[in-house]
Amino acid sequence: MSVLTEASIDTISKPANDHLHGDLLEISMGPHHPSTHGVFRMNIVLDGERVVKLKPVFGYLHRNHEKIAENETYLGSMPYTDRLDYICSITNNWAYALAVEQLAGISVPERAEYLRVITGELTRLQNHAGLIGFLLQDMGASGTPLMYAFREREKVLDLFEALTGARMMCNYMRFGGCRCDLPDGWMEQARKVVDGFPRFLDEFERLLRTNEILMARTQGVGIVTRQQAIAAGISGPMARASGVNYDLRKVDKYSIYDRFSFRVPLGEHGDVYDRYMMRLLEMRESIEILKQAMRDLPAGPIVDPNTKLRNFRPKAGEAYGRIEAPKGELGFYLISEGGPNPYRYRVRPPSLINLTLLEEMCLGQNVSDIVIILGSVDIVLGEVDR
Amino acid sequence: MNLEEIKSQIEANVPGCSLEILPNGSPSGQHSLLVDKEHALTVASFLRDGASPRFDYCSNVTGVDWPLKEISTKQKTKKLVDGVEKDVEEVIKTTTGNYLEVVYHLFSLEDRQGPLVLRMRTEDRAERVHLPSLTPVWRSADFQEREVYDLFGVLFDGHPDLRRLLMWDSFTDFPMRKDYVDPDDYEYEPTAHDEVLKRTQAHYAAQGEPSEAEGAR
Amino acid sequence: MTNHMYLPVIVLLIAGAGFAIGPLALAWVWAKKFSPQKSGPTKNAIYECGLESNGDAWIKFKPGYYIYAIIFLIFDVEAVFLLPFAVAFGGFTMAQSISMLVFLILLVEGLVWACQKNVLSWS
Amino acid sequence: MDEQLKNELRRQGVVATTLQELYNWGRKSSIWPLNFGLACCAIEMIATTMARYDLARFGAEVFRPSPRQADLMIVAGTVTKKMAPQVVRLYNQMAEPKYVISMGACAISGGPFKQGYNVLKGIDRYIPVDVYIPGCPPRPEALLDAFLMLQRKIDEQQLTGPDRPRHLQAELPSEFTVPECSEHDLTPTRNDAIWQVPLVNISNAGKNESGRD
Repeated sequence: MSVLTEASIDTISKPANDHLHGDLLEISMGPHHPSTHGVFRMNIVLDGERVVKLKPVFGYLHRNHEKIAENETYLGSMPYTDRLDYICSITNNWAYALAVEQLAGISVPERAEYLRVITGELTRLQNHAGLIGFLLQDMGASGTPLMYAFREREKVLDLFEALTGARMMCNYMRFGGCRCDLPDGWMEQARKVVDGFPRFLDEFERLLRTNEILMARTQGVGIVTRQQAIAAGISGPMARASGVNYDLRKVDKYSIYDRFSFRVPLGEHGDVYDRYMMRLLEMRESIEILKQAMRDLPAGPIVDPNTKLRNFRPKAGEAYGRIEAPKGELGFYLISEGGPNPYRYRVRPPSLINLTLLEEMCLGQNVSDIVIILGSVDIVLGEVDR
Repeated sequence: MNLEEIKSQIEANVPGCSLEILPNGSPSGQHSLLVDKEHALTVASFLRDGASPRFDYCSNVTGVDWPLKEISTKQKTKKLVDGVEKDVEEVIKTTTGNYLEVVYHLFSLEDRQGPLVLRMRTEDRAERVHLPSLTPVWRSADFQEREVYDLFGVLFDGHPDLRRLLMWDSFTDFPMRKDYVDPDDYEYEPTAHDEVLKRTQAHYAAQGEPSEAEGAR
Repeated sequence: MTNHMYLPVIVLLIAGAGFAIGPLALAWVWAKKFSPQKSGPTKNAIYECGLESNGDAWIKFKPGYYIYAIIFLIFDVEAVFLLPFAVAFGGFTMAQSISMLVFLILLVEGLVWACQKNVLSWS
Repeated sequence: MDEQLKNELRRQGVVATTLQELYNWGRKSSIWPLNFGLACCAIEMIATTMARYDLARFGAEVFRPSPRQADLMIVAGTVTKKMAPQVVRLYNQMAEPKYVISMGACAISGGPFKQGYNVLKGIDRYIPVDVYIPGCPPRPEALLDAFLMLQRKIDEQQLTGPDRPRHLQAELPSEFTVPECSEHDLTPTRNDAIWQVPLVNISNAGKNESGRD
């Protein structure tokens, strides 16, 4: 059933009906489409090749995460958070653990904080690497860049598998710390991966930064101004590409991010090229953080000894905890009535809210640019539809 | 940024709005500000433009369902029982809830200020579920308000495009409400125990099949 | 004598046709004998990303596309004409090269007119 | 033409095979999957096609976006009730012979999201599934194993005789009813032609713990 009824097409301001303009064509870049990174649908009205109207349709992967969480205990929802943004599962765990720690007032020991930063930044690396591969695949370089990107991602997934036992669904964090400590030899392997990463980034930059096709297709496409980004609540690399200096690691200074010195890259134009470069530069900053965190990783307990996990009943109240996930500001809003399971469990999905301006970005562009603009927003449907 | 100071600011600039600070029991200390329905839009535009830390970034919009709840609290009161003063246990039944609530988390980008929690409540959960939409003030509330409408049934007046966000359009009930009963697309659980067993028998009773059905039908 | 000269061409033609039609015929026989035809309403429906397609694809398109195609066709055909000219480029008398020049100038003049009316610029 | 003679001939460089073997060998070595990722399992499916786990070794690295040119539909991820009509319509639009791999616990039976009101409890309620891969998400090796299992299944298909596969029998349907999204749920909630409730005697289930009769 099309969201744009016949009536709505005629109301679209059609340019003067001179003979040079053909009819409007309404198509749906539907749930099953190679370029929509999952089951995301857009109803598009085209005048020739230019986009005249675009309405996103969500809900094809609405898995009722929040309803299930209301019947689940606090700890029981932790593996579900892996499946929210299923590319970076550890940062989801981190955001949920942070929210519950604020709700119940649990402290986290030093070593656990360092482990969280190390695994969190590794997740950011593999997410941005994957995204660059997918973005270039959307631009037509089908296969090759994705192969390089996934080669790096596999190295990071091996680290996660050695540490947490699972490649993608790590379920690594607990309220007050982490689930398990580093196996021996993990740190050397991690150092090797982190030292090898800049070579991959240089390779990508040398090949693609001044590549005319990339620049021609992405510069000036899908522009988001600074005011638009703030008003639409856009967060993460997409907001910083439009010049909004708002990185939660620097703003909230959550966990121990104030101990590390790293810079926050900012873009000026807010087009697809800036967003692409934002991810590359952020990967370099993550490598800096990882080096510092690995250098002074202390010994000590990894879980706050006096948090009881069995029947964990926080006092009645509510808390909103948020972190800088690779896609943007990922927040968990928990209302507790003192029972073992949360009264209300809400996830603030950065991917969904970053799509608010999808129509403004795509108006007047070509159909082929929609694919790139959607790719540069970096959405994951598990988080968009929850 | 403390809540009282912002409350006084709002009361100074938005005449006639009734604000109330709701304390928050958890150590996170994020107390919230209850705004009445009529002045919510003016309060919101004031918060975004006029307030001293300008709250220009609405990060999160959440719907919460508070069904009718009886709370019986025991109270010791001094009562004259046949002339003798005795403290008597009295059970007082108070009812709370029976409204839908929408919670906004606002942040200030320039001054890096923490969450200001704004709450709005509907009169009841059946007919009068209208609330003013704050999308004209903060564009980020667009999709999230559509989701609150889709899953809770709060009608936002003034929302540019209020349609169901997640469920399909011909879906009629509001699934995230506490009293929502999801459809009985029942499937047998290998180990039949407690409420799964009850649902199994209820299912078969409803379908009128003999519950001793042997093997595949 | 003459038909002998063309015999290899004919044999080649027949062999080529045989190679082309042979597998097709085999596939047709195979389909007739083994795999039955199973077309149905949803199978033959228009594929639109998994949805039922509404509206019609036969719409009035922008004439710009048509003009673009025509101009491409003209210069494609011109390239075909230039091929023998380029192959025998060596032994041309003055008259022949001038006539070719006139042919080329006519076409380039058409192209200049098209660009000047900016038909090729994509708004 | 017993096995021993065949090996002897093969050693001399002569390959003797039946038409059916050749037909099945050709089909099983070039299965073109439909580019059909739904959720987390799709990322693991993409990782399988990448350089490290390399699905190309089994002839299946060509992921076709359109159902017309695909032989195999890998249902990778949670099938929600809003998405179910599209999945079944895509299956109907695929050309014969077509196979379905149900990848991940969600596609098999709803997986961790089983109690969701918008989650279909398994895709085999509407379309016939050939290979099930449990796991959440199943590892790339599990998906490779599923391909091997499917290839063995294609190998044993008979060209003639009563138990010919679905695409060679004219009377077996190649299309299945596409469910509708109605007010409260999908109608019909399941396709009774291909899926029966796995009934076990539940009358005395309450008494003994095992639930089996």
